[in-house]
Amino acid sequence: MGLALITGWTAFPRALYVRREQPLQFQHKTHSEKSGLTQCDSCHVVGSDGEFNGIARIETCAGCHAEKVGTSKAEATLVDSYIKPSRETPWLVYSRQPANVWFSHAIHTRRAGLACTDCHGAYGTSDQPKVYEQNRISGYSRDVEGHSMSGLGRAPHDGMKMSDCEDCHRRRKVEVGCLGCHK
Amino acid sequence: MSARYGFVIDLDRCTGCGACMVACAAENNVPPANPRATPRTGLTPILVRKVSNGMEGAAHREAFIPIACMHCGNETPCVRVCPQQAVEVDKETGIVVQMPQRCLGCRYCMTACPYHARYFNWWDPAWPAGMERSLNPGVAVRMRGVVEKCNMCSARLHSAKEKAAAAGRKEIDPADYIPACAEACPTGAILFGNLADKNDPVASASHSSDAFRLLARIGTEPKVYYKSTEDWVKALAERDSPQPTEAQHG
Amino acid sequence: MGNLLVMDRRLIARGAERTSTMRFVLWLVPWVALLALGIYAAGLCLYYGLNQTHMDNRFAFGMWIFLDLGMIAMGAGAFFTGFLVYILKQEDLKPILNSAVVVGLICYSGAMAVLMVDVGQPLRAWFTFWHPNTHSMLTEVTFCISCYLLVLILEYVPVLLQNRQLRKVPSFLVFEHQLHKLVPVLAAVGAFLSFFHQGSLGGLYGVLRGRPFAFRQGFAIWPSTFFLFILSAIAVGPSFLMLVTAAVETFAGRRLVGANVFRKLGFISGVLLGAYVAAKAIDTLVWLNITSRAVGFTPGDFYAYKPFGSALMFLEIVPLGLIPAFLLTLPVTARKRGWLLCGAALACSGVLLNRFVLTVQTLALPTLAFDEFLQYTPSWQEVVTFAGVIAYGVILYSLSYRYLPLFGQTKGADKNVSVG
Amino acid sequence: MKVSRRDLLIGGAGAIAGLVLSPVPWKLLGDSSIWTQNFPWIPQPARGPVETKYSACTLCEAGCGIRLRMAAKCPVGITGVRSHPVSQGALCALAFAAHQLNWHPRRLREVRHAGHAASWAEAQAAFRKACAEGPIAIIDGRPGRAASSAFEAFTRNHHGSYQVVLSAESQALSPYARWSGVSVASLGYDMENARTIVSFGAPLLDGWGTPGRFTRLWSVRAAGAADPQLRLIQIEPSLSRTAARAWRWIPVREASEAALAAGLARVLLEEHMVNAKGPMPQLSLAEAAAATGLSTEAIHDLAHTMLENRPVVVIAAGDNPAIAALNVLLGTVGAPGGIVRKRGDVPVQIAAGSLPSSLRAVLVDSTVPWEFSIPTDAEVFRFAAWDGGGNKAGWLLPAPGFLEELTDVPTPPTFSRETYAVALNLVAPSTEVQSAAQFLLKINPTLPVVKKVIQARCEEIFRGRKGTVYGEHAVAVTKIDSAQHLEEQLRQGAVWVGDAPSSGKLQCDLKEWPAENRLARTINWATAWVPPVFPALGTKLYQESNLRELPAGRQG
Repeated sequence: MGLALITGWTAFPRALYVRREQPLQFQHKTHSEKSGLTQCDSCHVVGSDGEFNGIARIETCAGCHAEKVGTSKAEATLVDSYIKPSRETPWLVYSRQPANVWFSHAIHTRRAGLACTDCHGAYGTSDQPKVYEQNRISGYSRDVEGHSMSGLGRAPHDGMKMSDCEDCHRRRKVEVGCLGCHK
Repeated sequence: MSARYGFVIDLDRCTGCGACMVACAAENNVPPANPRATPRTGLTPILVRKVSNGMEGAAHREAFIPIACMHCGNETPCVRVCPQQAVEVDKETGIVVQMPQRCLGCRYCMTACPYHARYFNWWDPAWPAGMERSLNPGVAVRMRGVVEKCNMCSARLHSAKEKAAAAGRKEIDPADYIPACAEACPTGAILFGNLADKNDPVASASHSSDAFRLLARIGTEPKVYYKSTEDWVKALAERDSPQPTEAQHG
Repeated sequence: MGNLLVMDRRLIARGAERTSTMRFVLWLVPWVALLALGIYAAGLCLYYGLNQTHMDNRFAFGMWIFLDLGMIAMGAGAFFTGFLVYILKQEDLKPILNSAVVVGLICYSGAMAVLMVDVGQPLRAWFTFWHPNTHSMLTEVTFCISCYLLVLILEYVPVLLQNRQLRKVPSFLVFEHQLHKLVPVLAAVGAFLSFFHQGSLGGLYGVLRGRPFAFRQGFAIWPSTFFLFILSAIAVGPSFLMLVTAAVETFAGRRLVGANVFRKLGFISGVLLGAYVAAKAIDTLVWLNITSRAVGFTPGDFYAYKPFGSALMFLEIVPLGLIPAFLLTLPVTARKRGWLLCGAALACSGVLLNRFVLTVQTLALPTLAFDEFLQYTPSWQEVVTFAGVIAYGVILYSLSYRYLPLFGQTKGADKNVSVG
Repeated sequence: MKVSRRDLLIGGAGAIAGLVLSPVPWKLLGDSSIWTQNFPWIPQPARGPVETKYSACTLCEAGCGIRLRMAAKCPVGITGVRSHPVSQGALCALAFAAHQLNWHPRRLREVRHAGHAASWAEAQAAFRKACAEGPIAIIDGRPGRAASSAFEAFTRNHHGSYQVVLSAESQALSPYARWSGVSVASLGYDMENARTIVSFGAPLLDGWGTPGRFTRLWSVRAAGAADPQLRLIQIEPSLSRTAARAWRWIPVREASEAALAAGLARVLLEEHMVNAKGPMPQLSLAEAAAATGLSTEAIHDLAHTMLENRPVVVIAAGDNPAIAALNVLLGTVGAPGGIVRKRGDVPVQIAAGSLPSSLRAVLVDSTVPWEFSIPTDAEVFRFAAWDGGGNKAGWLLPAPGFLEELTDVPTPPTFSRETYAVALNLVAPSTEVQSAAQFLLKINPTLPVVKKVIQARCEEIFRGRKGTVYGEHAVAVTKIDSAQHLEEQLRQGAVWVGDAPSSGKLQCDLKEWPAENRLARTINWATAWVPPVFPALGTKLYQESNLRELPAGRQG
């Protein structure tokens, strides 16, 4: 029994998630501190009709990185393999929701006045991308599923599953039906 | 304020062209038919049915009746029977929402629906190579083994909401939300609007003397109204009125 | 081969007469083949999806649901006998109790298995427990049936533990002893659950206000079919037990239970059947003249389409309802085993017909004024899948009968064990 | 140490208990169900910026205005444009899925010669050789486009002949063209001013002309009214969609329309119901009645009903002079609410019915309907975006698909005013394609280039200072400051519409009642549509429902 418990709690989680590296060692820190892109929406823009562009497309990067800035290896990869051929960077999106989820950044930031960090944590100040852990079966990012296996002792912005959305909505007494978040 | 969206469909104006069916399918990422699909195993969230008065010769008349989910407002049959809340009546809009990702495909809701407005995905959805690029990003593709139906083009409601939020408005602009079928109808036979709003043309149309609903006596309060000036067409509303027969092939 | 023989012999209770291993194996072979075929067909439906069946958007339920309902009605004998024996203290029915449990287990587990193939997304079926819709009859059914299936398994375990080999494990003996104490409780729980889901199965169709052919008025949240199903189920449960027992007796070539047991079962069955038929008649009148007329549906809308004429309704109520009721209760016929079994058979087919009409005819009939009457014939995958379940039933029962004291006739064997 | 049966059993029980207390079973249960919600083999929409573009549908000559919703630079939705003066927001059923056509399984992806794969270079060489060896013909399915002028120029330079295939709508107008000497392309119906329309089998409510124009008109003025402002009388053997919704449906025998026309003419003339004195048809009223299966009274009544509400115009389904002659009697040719002349002279086109013999090669443009079989034994170079099947002879050349080429959209034949629109190449071709014009340009670089011709046409319109440009707003040409600006607007999906026709200047004199009756080619939703294939979603109409049938010779 003990054996089963130990495997179940330790080995299993390791086996369940595949750990993947981002295509580029992107540094939020440098961009916010050195390049003066202090606001999240300097790159992650909500458009006029409320549509959210998510991670900046390659044109945006090219705005500054048309030529190599600095000598880092990541910089070289960025310019040579993405900007020059104007290929989109295949980012692994930590908070990517499944296809049937409709989430409007406009509604949550403009109307509800949430801060980016409320859901995404302080990731904007990280100096290198964390490892992307993907569930082998469901294909979800572990940041969506939440890191704690037992679901206990979670950080406030750990996990972006339906239950997490529901908790927040309950706390803020905002009632929505299925249509509110699903398409 | 909460809305009660609904349709008033003028059968005098329906020429049975089928634009609503195609527009609906394109908007909602409904896949083209599997080679083995038939009218009884297909996916047509809105289906235009051809009816005739059963007469011969010059007295023979035909009409077309577009049938989609009636978004029943009372004792909604499908909502009542779904074992795991994959269907619900949206409080805010009155839309009867089907959530295929929650559905386990027991099809109890299909037996419950008197309008046959619910469809089962008998096959995995498939498009010819490359055609998946033409899919509408606002709508999730369903998978095999689940039930789907008209959700009143909720994707369009979503973008309307988002637009409103971006503009700092709380209510959506009615002009931003019109389902694909109503928008597509070349003769303007399909009228869409908020039945709860007295000033909405749909509300008034639904009260016209020519307006009727299908099987209204069952008491499910459908939010889809029909209109016709022809008596034999009006007679199609209820079962115990003289019955025309379903005509084959258009 | 040799040690198979030995094993077989060692598993059979001492003193119990069983046919030779050879004949037993030969008997099993065709059934095992059928079961394999059934599993293959079910596999097709699970792998390629339900397009393998002939169900469609209008015939969303098919042969499977009809037979599930039928099977579960037949399985009612299990809980009802338990109820009679442990709650109503009808000790003389005890001999068939084990057999009843096995029959019940087979019917319920079989139905469950078919349902798992019938739904489009079996891997999501557990959502019903996670996000239950308390208004849905199907939720009620799912909960009760799965719980009752557990109960049946728990009831089956002590029977299983009476096997000669398993009795050798002391801890099992203790376990069985404890379980035996528990059995009356289980029977009570089982009875409660079963009454409920038998009813909900009826409710399943009775609540369909969109299907005036099935829709019924009711009491509180339950349509009349809820109660009719309970009544019909407990009425035919015993009858079905009689048929099964009789069948086994024919194969075993000797009487397994006293004639008194048969007569009692028959009597109970008959009385309840009579009550059911009476209730059904009243319900039919109310429904035809009030319920369905109120929504603009006339009997013509229901019985104008062949083969679903009013003859079917008559057949269900008189030849397959009233007549068996008399056959089972009247002393004249009840004394004769032949008549008794005949009555039982009629009763069972009557209830099967009822389930058929409610599931299939409901969907075949038009609802909208411009609907057409629909036909549906099951695909071979549907038929074979179900045949597989029957095979599974036969196999499980045969094994149980061979190695377990189904009819409490292994008393002698017990003695031997305690001696040697 | 010996493991007893008991130890095993206990151990097993323990392991099970342990697993149940660990996340394993629960996580697996959850993840497997999530997996079923996102099966990896279910296609997902592409992510990318969403934008809106306006253009004109190029799938038939109607040129309806379309609004495209683009995601990741690919159209994901099509809707009509309410402000479009011709289509008025309406589209045919198929147009709503037209953006899927470019991936149709029958998309022509390679050059084919005699059924085998070939290269563009080979095709070029073969056509160049043919031009050098003898006379060639070019067949155009949609005259009046920029490409058409390239075709004409090429045939002029290479002593070839330029011929056109007319749509059924244009064919219905050709009798008037023959009698008046005015080109078909200059004629149209002034339906907006008509109060009675007598249709001899023309599917007016089923994709005829431009889907929007008449359906909207009918919907506003006729639908559902017992005594409508606009009376639609449908004469047709079977209860078509139009007949089903018409004010009156007159069932007649197959192909007896001309006889009925003659019968009506007799009543009109004998009872002096019209000013015209003749010509009188040879057919007697009784004979007409016999032919049509109607009673003489019925024909008589019909004649009277026709005139109750004037102006009345008669519309045929195809080239049927007897029916056209009715309009002449009724005096509706050149009159408001009748047949009108929408513009000055444009060159009269030769219909490709009979090609000159001894041709070396025939080039067929992709606008020619697949059904049109080329009456020649010369080498055929057929351009097509989709393979309609059955074409094993000659060259099959992959043309640009839906919105894959820059083209202009001239006025639709039935419309009463001149129009001009431009359709941009909004979609990058998914395969190596060439339009016929591009192909010819490679052979003769002096040919007019489509882009240039469009520019010239815009300047012409600008200098003409007539009409209005309907884009986001309606702007009179006089208010536009430059030809470039006008062109820019058209390139963004606006449409130019000329001023109301100056009626008159259209004279048809009939010496005798037209005897010959060419069998009218009836058209409907499917044949008005040029590609030989339907969008995949067409199955909703003809496979997943009984609403329509897939017409013979069409590919799903």
